[in-house]
Amino acid sequence: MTAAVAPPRVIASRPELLTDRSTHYCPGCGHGIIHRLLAEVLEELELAPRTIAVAPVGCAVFAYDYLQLDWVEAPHGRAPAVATGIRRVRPDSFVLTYQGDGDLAAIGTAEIIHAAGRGELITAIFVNNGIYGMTGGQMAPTTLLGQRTTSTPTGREAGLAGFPIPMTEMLAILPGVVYAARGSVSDPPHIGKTKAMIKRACKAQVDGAGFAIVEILSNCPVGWGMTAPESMEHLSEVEKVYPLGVLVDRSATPRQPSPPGGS
Amino acid sequence: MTAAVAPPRVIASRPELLTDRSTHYCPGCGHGIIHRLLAEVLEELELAPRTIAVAPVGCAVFAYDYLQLDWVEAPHGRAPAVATGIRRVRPDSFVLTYQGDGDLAAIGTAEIIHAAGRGELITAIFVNNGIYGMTGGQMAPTTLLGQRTTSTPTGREAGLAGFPIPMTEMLAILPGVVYAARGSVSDPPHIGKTKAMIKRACKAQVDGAGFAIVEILSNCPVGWGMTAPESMEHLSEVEKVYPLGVLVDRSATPRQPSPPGGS
Amino acid sequence: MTVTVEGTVTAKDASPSKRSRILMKGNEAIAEAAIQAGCDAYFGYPITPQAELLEWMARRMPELGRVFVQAESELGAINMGLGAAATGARVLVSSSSPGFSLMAEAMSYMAGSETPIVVVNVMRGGPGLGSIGPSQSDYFQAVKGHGHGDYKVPVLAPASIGEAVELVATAFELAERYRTPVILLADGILGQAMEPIEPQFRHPPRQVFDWALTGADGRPPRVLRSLHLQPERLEEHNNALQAKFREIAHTEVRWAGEQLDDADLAVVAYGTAARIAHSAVRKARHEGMRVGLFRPITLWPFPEAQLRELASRPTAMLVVELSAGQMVEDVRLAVEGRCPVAFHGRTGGMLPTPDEVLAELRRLAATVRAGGAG
Amino acid sequence: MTVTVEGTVTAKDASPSKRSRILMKGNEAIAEAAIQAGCDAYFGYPITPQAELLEWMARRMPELGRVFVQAESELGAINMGLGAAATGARVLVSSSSPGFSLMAEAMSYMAGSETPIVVVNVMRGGPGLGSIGPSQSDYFQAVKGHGHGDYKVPVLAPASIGEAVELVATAFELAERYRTPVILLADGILGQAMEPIEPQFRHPPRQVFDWALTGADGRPPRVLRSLHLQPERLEEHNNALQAKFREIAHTEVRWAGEQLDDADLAVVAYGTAARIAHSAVRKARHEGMRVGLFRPITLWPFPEAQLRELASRPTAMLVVELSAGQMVEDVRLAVEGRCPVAFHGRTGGMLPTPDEVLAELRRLAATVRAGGAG
Amino acid sequence: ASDRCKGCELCVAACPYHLLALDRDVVNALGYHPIELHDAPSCTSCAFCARVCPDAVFTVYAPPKREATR
Amino acid sequence: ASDRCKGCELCVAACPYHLLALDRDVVNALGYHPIELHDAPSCTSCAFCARVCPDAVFTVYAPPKREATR
Amino acid sequence: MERSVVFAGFGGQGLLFAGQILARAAITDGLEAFWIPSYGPEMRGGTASCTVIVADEEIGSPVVDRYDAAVVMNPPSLAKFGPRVADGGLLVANASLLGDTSAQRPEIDELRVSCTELAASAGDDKLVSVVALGALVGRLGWVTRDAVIEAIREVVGAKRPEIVEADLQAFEAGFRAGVAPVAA
Amino acid sequence: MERSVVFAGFGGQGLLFAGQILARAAITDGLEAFWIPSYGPEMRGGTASCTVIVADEEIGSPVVDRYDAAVVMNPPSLAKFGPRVADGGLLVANASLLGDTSAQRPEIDELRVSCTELAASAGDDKLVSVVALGALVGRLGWVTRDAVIEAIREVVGAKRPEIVEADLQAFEAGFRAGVAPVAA
Ligand SMILES: Cc1ncc(C[n+]2csc(CCOP(=O)(O)OP(=O)(O)O)c2C)c(N)n1
Ligand SMILES: Cc1ncc(C[n+]2csc(CCOP(=O)(O)OP(=O)(O)O)c2C)c(N)n1
Ligand code: SF4
Ligand code: SF4
Ligand code: SF4
Ligand code: SF4
Ligand code: SF4
Ligand code: SF4
Ligand SMILES: [Mg+2]
Ligand SMILES: [Mg+2]
Repeated sequence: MTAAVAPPRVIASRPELLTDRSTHYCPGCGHGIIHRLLAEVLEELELAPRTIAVAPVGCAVFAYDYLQLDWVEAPHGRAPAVATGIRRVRPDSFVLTYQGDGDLAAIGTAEIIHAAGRGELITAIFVNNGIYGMTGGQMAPTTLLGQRTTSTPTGREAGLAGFPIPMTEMLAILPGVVYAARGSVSDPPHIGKTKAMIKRACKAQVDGAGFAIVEILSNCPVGWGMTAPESMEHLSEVEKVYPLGVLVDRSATPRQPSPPGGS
Repeated sequence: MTAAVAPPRVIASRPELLTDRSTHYCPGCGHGIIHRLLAEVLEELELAPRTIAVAPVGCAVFAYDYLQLDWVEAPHGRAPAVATGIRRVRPDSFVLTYQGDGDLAAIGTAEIIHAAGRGELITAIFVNNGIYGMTGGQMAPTTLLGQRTTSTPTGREAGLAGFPIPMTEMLAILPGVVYAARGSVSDPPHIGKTKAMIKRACKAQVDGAGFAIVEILSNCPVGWGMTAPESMEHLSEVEKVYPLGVLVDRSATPRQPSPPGGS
Repeated sequence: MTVTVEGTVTAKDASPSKRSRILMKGNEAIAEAAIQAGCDAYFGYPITPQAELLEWMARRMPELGRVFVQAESELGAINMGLGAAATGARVLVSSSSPGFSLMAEAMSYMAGSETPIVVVNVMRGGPGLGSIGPSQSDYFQAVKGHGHGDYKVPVLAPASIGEAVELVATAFELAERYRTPVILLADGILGQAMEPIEPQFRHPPRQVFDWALTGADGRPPRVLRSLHLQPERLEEHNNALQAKFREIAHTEVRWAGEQLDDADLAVVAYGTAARIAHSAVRKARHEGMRVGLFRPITLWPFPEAQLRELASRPTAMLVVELSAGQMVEDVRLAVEGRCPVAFHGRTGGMLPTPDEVLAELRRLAATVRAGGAG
Repeated sequence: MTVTVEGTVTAKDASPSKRSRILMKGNEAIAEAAIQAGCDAYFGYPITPQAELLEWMARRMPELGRVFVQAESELGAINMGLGAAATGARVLVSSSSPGFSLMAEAMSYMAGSETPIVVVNVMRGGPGLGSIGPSQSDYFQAVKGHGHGDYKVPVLAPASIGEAVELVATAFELAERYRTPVILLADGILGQAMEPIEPQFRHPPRQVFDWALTGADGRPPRVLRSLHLQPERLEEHNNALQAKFREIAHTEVRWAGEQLDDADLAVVAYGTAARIAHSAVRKARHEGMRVGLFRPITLWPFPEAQLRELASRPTAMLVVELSAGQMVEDVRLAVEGRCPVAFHGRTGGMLPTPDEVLAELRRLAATVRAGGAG
Repeated sequence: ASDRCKGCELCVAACPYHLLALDRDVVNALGYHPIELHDAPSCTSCAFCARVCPDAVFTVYAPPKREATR
Repeated sequence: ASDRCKGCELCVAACPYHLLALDRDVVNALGYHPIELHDAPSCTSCAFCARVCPDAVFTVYAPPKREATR
Repeated sequence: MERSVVFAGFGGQGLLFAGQILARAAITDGLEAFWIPSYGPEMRGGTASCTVIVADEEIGSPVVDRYDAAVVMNPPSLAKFGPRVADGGLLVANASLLGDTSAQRPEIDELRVSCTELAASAGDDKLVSVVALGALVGRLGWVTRDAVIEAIREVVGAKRPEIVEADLQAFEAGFRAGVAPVAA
Repeated sequence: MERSVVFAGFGGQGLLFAGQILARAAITDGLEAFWIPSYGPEMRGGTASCTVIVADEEIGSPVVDRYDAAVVMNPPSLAKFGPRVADGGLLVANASLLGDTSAQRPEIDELRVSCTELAASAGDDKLVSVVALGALVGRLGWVTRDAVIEAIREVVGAKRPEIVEADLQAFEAGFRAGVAPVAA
């Protein structure tokens, strides 16, 4: 139903940048929230027409069906390398990567670290839901100790499966990284903060400052075996292991614009 | 020539563990020094008979010709994964990896970080000579800014080739890492300290404490275009970018011995 | 030994009582078969449609005090496998098409250093990310050109879950007997389906290896490597490898035949495609067509001689694959023009139906009668 | 167009004056040829024996304000290539055998998403780390089974540095005309040797691409992908790809022949092996043997029809490779038993000498006279 | 529009005034009970619901005309 | 033994008393001028040479018999 | 004989489980059985389905040209599989979600079962697929009732003993609906 | 005509360079040329070698069964390549390092040149290979003296102009040693 009489100012509505089709994501999946935030930020910064986005292998592989942008599909984990290739040959484009935690923190570890190390002018969105959603809920490098997954049926045990990997903390010490922050989609206030982080990370690229990444703690109700609201509440547990906030912000000091063929 | 009369106590001599053949390394190459240190430490700790070592792809690929141990040759950069496989099936073995900076810090980034993240009971020797020696002196991730290599003919420029990557610093923040230190082979005192670090890193594994790594700043006279003595002096420059010392030592608190099939 | 009688390698025929059988998912049956065969360590990385294999191992291996590691990637998994196998352990690694592609370099290393290991590829539709549907489009990769350099590895292709169980044990035997990686080539159907299987598994006897890395304790050091920098040395090594490949090719061919004796048409197919062919052959026989089924079980070594012999009789062959046409090349190589060879394939996760295959058979029969070649 | 006359694709014949030629190392000539062809971006990772190609690019590309990135690995390099190529840029990536193995997955992605790119493999001895000597043992990999899934990519095999220069331009043309990766397959000799070449390079005209990613500015968004989750859709896509492959196979075959008209013996060889064969043929002719040389220049599409036609004449063929025998399978497939096919190969970085090949020719001639098959 | 609703109930939990609930009598094309605003007048247009909704189902209009519609 | 010496001169730089130098009159099997201790009596057996030598050429004996030999 | 049935509906309706019970029952009856799900991301939210083949001889093709029976639990499934039921075949339709939309195929036997209601009456309105399975078995008798009961006890008993009874009740309710005379 | 020569010795003796000069000279003379080094880690410390083929027709095989000439600058090289010189071929031996060890092959022309001394006299005792090249060219005249001089000016002039003269001197010195009558 729509408003009874002539509707007044719209406070919130579906962003234009989103396609009409309903997503294949499970009910309550954070990917949908994050897609919407991206759409809002790209609209507000008017970046969409310049944007070339890199889709991951993961549940978000279909992002190209939902966000009306030019997309290329990267092999699992290689989005930062793919983005490097794009950004280097198109200094005027805005390049965005969107990766899950399996994609970025496991198989793609080398690619993200070296793209960051080179200070590539890329904005990286890192969706940490602590699990491999698409393949059926196996452990990710970010999975919490004790967490049950289909590949840690008795809960993740450090002795067998290692410790959770603080990827963004590792990246933050690299000089090529000008902005690194961690947000969450647990509730409206956090979602608001996260959107601000995404905006900052996009600006960093626009200003030619360097590599920027926003890790977003998200949920996977199906993989976690919880209802959507339960999973959002559980994020407070996750935040204890992965503290929220801005880890580094050097984006104020812009680097000189890239030379042709330069970074 | 040997001593004229019945020789008294030997202060220093060629370790038994080294084979007789002369190495293929260039004159003055630090790999030779580091091989000797390893031989001395393994002899002193009587670990050789239990040791399974993993050779890298790099100038040190031939280490198996010089150190009388069981060796397996890992594909370029994968030594930590190979070592993981060995260590897991042989909880009583002592497992050693030997990698160059191209091998460990470039193509092997994901493998070293995740072996460390899992806290594998492995002792990793990381020879940082700031260059790809074996392939003819190209830039490594560790190459200093401004340094000329065959792939940075005008000197490494951050904008094009990125920043030097502080690998050991990144590893040091992982809970699975119980010992991380950086030494050098620039002169006898440093060589002595480096030997002590290697010994500590080996003990950490013997005690079942966790993953241990020693980064060793070394030289590549050929790749650097210097005489051997010049290259050793140049290490003082390198030490400004890669500070020497123990980055973390949690090896005092041993972890419970790995369960069968455990870490 | 060569299996020449239909189905002797499917668990079913060995069955004392059909009722005693258990219903198992292909991926899980393969995993359990490896465990029962004495698999010491499993290394893998999640990917559809083989994830359940990894998950089964994640639960069972620690229970048994054996090694399970979910690696950081397929590169990690296969290289962990390389390390564990270098110590003489029985090692299983599994993946599906895109992940299998990432294992090419390490497979070449293990073939070169003669390291025994069993690797499962539960094929999905390609190229690229493709689909997750069943496919046989990695045949060329598994049989010809996966890694760089001159090497071959035995490739076993089960057509049922029961046969997969048996071939897992065979794979470990071959791997250790010949010091070689062995590939078990399955597809999404075999991985995802459930079928009754005999709860009977084979455990190949353990051997002592004079090459395994265990620490140079009271014996000369051992080195496992593929590097031989002097071309003369590397060529010697390659000649030795080639001799081994010839021996395997001579000794280890496996295939199954159905109603070939009186057949003047033969369908050649493996794996899931062979099951569809089986149904088509049954239908064709009902129509009175003299059709048989030739089912390669080892894709390498390929049953070349057997096919050539078949071709020397008045026959025409229809090759059916879940691909755009890959094994058909090996069939043509074996037949060398002795008889017409037609092809029918579906790709991308699609399966031909028995009726579809039947139609192709009728068409082929017609062309042959008309004296045309396939 | 099909090149059927010997050497028309070698730079030399186009030479106005031999003196004007410059001496260039193969790796460097390939790199410079790419630059002259308008290569916008190069991505690579050091490996012997192709390091000089990367080093040449490291110096020249920044000079020209173009893109050079030494990637963190071959995986990084090929995926940077994928990204740059997705924008419609002209991209070159190079490596050698072990590194090429690591590119299998991304190559499959690019074949699937129809992304044009040129990839050079300067082959070395395998398997595994092998040696750094010249080799042709990645033929199967390049031509058959590099990545997973049903796909083919054009594979160009120069026999001289001059020809390599020409084929680099051809590679970019094919890549863009057919929206496909193209492999330039060289070996350590071609990479490391120096030969005189014409300082004349070809620059294929630029096209406008309706698929290139440039930002959805005033036009509908574009997506480059290989994923088609619905098998029906993926099969459609595969059918379209197969149609393209058939067109390429029909249109782009390249080969060169020497003294074949009166030949009753033909040596079939490509690349460096073909040069050795050339010398052997010369020696054989001096001995009065009627021997010719058939040299495939495109390994895929393979000059199948041309070989079959050759085989229909009273001939016997000797295939010479720097491998244990790979292209020989395609020769047999083409010939389908019409004439004897013998093989001589060296591996691990070893090269056969002309006298060696000559001896094989004599042996073959003898068996043929004796009526035996090769 | 509510035909895109997947009934995850994140908005239900997020609405400060508990104005939202699933309509159990309806199953939409996606197979879910869609969301329903039962007490429109009480809606403050805080847009919390819109911010949490993964499927961007909501359109929130400003007060005075206090209403949220889908 | 000095037939393993590669003439890198690291020991030359390392010897506190400058007792080591390459023997320019000799080329060893490896093609290098090997190291030579020219003033054995002054050697303190500090073993610096042995510690820096990449090719483990030295054997250093303890004093009194002050000598380093190769 | 070789018989095939497809179970289709929303993920979470327990269709894959119902198919497995049928396959296990077949084994208990000494028959051959083959179960194959539609796997992968379709399961995300969307629809799920599985095919079960029951036979007294070795089962060849995992794909069938037409189904001898189909169990459709929601509108999309009816649309997709209704037309693929062989003439004279059986269609078990979940009236609770389908209302009175039908396959409109006089040449097949369309059995309409209010699965939700019957499941609820059995004690757990989630067990809709078990009800449908009961109806299928009741109507066609491919496998014995006892074999199904044994299978349920085994499988459910192992994982969630507390709901075994409800499952059995749901099966029985469906079974009765199945054996009931065909509606005119 | 097609002629082949191998230059072999220690890394750092400049053998690859000498080979390239010969190849460039051949081009200047309008001939075909092919240069191939022994590449890779052998270069670490150890020995280095390259083969040069000069011809007036298209050059086929990069490998030759026997060399028409060999330039050996140290003992291992003499041992390795001495035996591979074709009968009647030329062996240029670096007397400075080989002392009076010889190939012991009367059927070949062994030209002993004190490269170090001659190079020193030319002003830079490192230029031993250029001396040897001079001797080779002086003795066999595969390429013209002017072509070599032009090649040296081009190549060395571009990189290190300051030593062009020394290189030319070294070449001349070797050339003279080459044209000198064959020692009995
Ligand atoms: C090379 C390769 N390995 C594995 C897979 C299978 N796979 C698909 S998505 C995925 C990971 C998904 O996890 P994540 O990146 O965390 O994304 P999520 O689904 O959780 O959002 C994997 C392993 C693949 N497609 N390719
Ligand atoms: C997959 C693969 N890529 C590249 C190479 C070539 N390669 C051999 S060694 C090496 C790196 C050597 O550098 P480093 O690891 O620093 O060792 P160093 O020689 O400096 O000691 C490379 C890139 C290879 N052998 N395999
Ligand atoms: S599986 Fe998890 S991550 Fe994937 S769509 Fe469902 S909820 Fe989201
Ligand atoms: S190239 Fe460098 S690292 Fe390699 S052996 Fe020579 S000096 Fe050592
Ligand atoms: S906008 Fe209205 S309905 Fe939505 S959360 Fe706020 S008060 Fe509740
Ligand atoms: S409206 Fe959005 S948030 Fe609310 S239940 Fe529906 S999908 Fe979930
Ligand atoms: S003795 Fe050792 S350190 Fe001294 S020059 Fe020789 S090799 Fe170098
Ligand atoms: S031991 Fe003797 S020779 Fe060696 S460094 Fe010390 S003083 Fe010099
Ligand atoms: Mg995830
Ligand atoms: Mg290095």
